Amino acid sequence: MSSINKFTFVSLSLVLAVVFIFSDCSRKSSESKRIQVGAILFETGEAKSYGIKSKRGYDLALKWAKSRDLSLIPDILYADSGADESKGVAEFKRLTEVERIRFIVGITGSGVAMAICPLLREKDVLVLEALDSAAKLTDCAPNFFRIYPSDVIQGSFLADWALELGWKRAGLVYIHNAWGEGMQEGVENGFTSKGGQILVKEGIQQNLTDFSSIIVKVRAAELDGLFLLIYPTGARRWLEQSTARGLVITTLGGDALTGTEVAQAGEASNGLMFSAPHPGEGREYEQFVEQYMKEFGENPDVYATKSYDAMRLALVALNELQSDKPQAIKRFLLAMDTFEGAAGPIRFDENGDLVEARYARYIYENGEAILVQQNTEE
Amino acid sequence: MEVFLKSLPAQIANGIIVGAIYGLIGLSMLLISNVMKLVDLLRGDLAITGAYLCFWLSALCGFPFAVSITLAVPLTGVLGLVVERSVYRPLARRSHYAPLVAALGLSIAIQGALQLLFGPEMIGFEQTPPLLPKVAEWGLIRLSRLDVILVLSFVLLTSLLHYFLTRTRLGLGLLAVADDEEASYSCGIARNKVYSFSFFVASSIAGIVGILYGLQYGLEPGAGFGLTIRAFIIASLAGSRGVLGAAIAGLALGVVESVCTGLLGANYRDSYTFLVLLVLLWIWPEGLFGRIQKRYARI
Amino acid sequence: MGFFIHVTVSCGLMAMLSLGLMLIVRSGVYSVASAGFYLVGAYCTALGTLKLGLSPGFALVLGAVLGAILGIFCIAPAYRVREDRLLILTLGFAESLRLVCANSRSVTNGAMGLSGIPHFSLLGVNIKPGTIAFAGFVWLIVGIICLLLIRLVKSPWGLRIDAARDDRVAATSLGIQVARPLYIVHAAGASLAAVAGSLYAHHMAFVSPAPFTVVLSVFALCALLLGGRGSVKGVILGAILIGAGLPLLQLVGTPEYSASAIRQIVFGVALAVLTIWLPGGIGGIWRGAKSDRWE
Amino acid sequence: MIGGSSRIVSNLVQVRVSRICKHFGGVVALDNASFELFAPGIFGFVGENGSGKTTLFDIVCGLVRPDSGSVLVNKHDITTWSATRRGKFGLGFGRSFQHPRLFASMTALENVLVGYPFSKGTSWDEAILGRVKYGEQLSSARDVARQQLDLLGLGDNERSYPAEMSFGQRKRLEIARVLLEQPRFVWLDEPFSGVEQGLVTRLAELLTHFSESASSGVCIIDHRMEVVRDISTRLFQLHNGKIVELAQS
Repeated sequence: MSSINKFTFVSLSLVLAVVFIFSDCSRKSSESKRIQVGAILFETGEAKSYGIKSKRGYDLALKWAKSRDLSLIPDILYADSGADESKGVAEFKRLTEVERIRFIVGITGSGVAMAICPLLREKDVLVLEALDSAAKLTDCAPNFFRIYPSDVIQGSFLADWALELGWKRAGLVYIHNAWGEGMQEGVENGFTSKGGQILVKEGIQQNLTDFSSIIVKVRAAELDGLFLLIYPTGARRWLEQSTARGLVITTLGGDALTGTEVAQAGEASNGLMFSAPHPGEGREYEQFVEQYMKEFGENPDVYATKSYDAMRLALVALNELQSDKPQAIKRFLLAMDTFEGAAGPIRFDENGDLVEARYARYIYENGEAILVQQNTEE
Repeated sequence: MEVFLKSLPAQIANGIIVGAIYGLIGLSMLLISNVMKLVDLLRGDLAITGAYLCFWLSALCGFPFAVSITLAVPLTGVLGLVVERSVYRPLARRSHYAPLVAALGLSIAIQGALQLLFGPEMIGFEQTPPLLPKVAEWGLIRLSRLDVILVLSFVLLTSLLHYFLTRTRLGLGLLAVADDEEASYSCGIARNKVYSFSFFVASSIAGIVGILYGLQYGLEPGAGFGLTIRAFIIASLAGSRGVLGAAIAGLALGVVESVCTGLLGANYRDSYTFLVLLVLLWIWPEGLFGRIQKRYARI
Repeated sequence: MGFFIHVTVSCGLMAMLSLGLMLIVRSGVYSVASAGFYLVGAYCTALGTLKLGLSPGFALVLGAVLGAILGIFCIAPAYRVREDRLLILTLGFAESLRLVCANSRSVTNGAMGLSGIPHFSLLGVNIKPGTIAFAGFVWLIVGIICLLLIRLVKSPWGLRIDAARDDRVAATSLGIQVARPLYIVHAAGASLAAVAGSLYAHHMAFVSPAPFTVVLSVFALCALLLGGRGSVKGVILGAILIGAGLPLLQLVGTPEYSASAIRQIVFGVALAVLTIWLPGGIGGIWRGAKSDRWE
Repeated sequence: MIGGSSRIVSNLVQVRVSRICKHFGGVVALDNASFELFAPGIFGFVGENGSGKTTLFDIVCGLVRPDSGSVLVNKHDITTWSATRRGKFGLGFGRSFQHPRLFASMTALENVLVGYPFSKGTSWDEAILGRVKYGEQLSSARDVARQQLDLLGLGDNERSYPAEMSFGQRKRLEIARVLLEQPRFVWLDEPFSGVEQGLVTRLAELLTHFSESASSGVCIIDHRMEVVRDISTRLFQLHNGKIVELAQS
């Protein structure tokens, strides 16, 4: 054991420890300067486009606040979960304990949110979620609010749509994650309870790239239609490979198909139908679309809209209360009247879910998702 | 079951198409694992990097696609050479597993770099859609132009490599180093030259695989890992020196994946491969085309 | 503070994984099945405490035993199959365990995961996750493992394991048992991973199949190799480096995807450079080792 | 298991090989080979390359299974016993190899130490949990191992690794490992090859001395008749898998 190396090692670890402690303390001292809100998004991993959309929504919401001269405009601290639960939990701990954040707007990914729930119950932190749909999140924690409707509604909505299209024999391809499995249960229950039959049911892992054997299976089974409950990147691959393998089938997808990746499949996406929360209507929505168009050169999708709403609601609450005390915000959210969001009215029930949720039908035409028909459900 | 039997030929055809990619990346791995006796965790990432290079040249720099391929493939080879020189060569002398950490580090770094340069989203070649129309169709089997190109390049590359390894001087030198390094050293075969050369060839092949993979499935920064695992499985199955072994193992892997997915569903897709691998290795411990060399093999 | 406790616990768990692996690797078998046994421990705890109502301590022991049994299964082909092929089989074993958990949705709840795992308690003392006590407990276990491991390595039994690894035939001819120690070592390594998994479940209070992928096993193996496969001290430092590297880098800069990409590059290149600089791993620094020798 | 065989070890004097046949593919390695040995004594086995000498030793030591025939010690049939059970810590067979098989990650001293019959800490539970301090046990074992190294002229190489040693040194190191603490029968495959001429005589003397002091049987393979003839009490010749005892002059 050479003494120099030992010395180097000991001093190095000392320095590291000091940095450790110092970084912790320095953050503590800067606590009261400005209110910050956190956001745990997907920046990497499957479905990365969600993160980009959310940020755009947040940016526009901040712009809106500035145009209204709101006094309290917080900084947004972003964190990336990469759709990885343990990473999401680590980031949640970092945001809440290192950065001392008490208000989080957006924890993308039902799986990540599920992993954070047990922590949330023991923490004085409020979460206002924009995009998670898993049914089980309803009883996540008393301080968890979301403005995205639960899967249960969407499952039966999709099943009804399929029956309306005259499907009797259907296939179902879903992704093995919290969202996919929740949707699969909803759709399957809704469809089979009303006389439909699921003949091909395939659960795929997130990293699957080669869909050809499932495609052939679907082709061989001669189905009326197919439920495609997978993430956007996978959906793009599915569409391209179905073209190559000659699969022509009426396809209904879940709200994940909103992702831009699907449109990038080009012609292959034409005719693809999916359900997603209603984009909203009225003045708020039009203003938002106009702004979004000006800023990013395209129409906003439901994720951008929902994120915009979540952040706007957060801003309103913060300015109303002039603080980010979680309990105060919670009381505010539960007590408030209907908040007119771009994606429709927002009001919470006692579980922090939306009282009213509206789904809409979309179809891809020329690489763009177009609203088909309005449909309201409670 | 009926549906499965009806779709069986198509599943096998699918398997062959996937297997062509697996076989090629397996070949690339085999060259390296035999010559340098190490586990190369970078194979898939190199392949994906090659594909990104090609994408960059064609879509962003505006070169014609053919030119981009001819530039990107040797560039990937050179990249492999750089990795070999800077990381593997100093480490390979230490132990089989020492390069593993460095390779993992580089793999993470490469993924980060690709993400930084090209964004985290999936990227598709604009050359893909024109290649999708069908060439032939029998029942459920449907071959697109891309499939034909894939299988053809697989056959071509495999036979080229086989010819090269068994008929040319350099190739035989490579085999000699793979067989017995010290003996070949005393025969006057320059070991380092063979290392560099095999890395260049293997990485060039990886580049081609990457481009084919990108055309077929699209590109993502993290796509390399799956390829690496497949390559590793095939190199394990292929036995000590078989190019043909690797080719067949690749096809077999593809077919097993496809047929089992067709029969049993996609839920356990990754397990099928390993189950088959376990059974095969139980029967032929030295791989499909290996020979038992040790006197005390069973102790 | 909680974040640093989180990082400390993660490092401790990584240390347990790589110490278990150290034992296995000492017998000459390289395994990337750690994640599988980690998962076994985590699910044993989750299912045991939530569905069967077992006490956390008992669930932990149960997980360790189950891990040991599965570890023996995993290594069963060792004598038929050459070592590099064994690597891929261990990989398959772990991945299959994960798929079984992911697909038995009626029991494990699938990707939704199991949440609400109770706090860890031992002999009536409640050790709350997220506290210094929990981190201390994790590192206490790491310490005990280290002591046992050092004792084991220095014993005649350890000497004979080394011999069997270096030359199976010569060891056999001396009358050293070759097969049984391999199983024992693998069972021990696997149950260490299972214990780590069990603590992970308590730490997170939530378990789903998602984090138990090959990547985790590869990280554990790399922590071992980075630390120097023969040195306990080195392995612990390697585990800390691997376990704390990325989370601590998160503290620097923004989470834009470009920043996270840059972080990846920094971490990856640092790993590669460290391996090239330190021929004997981190543990080799003390010995001035020029190659990756066993201690 | 080993406890059962140690009873035989204590008075192991007779090894009988009867009608052993072994084929490798189409090649006949051993054809109806039979002989009987009584310890103590030095037994030479000579024959040209490929005559089946090494295979014979492998079969006796259990490393290779015979096609037919049996191996008996003190009238016990041990044909189905594993190599481990026959080994030094079991039945008491020691074995060296034509190409020395040493433990590459260990120093010369540790290599010899592996051959030391430790009394404690040889099972995993004892190694971890037993109330054993390894320090004393190890240091006394080390002293014995050091003496053994000195005896074979390897005293200066205590800390070197096998890869750093010459072929002859490695050969001697392997013998040192085998001879440590008196196995009952020792099977040495060409112990003199690669050893310098001056040392050959010393080594031969050492083996003779060992055989007498430990009253063990020492069996030696060599393809040079003149080396073995002088020291061995009995001499066997192998030719094409057949074994014949040569009359000692």
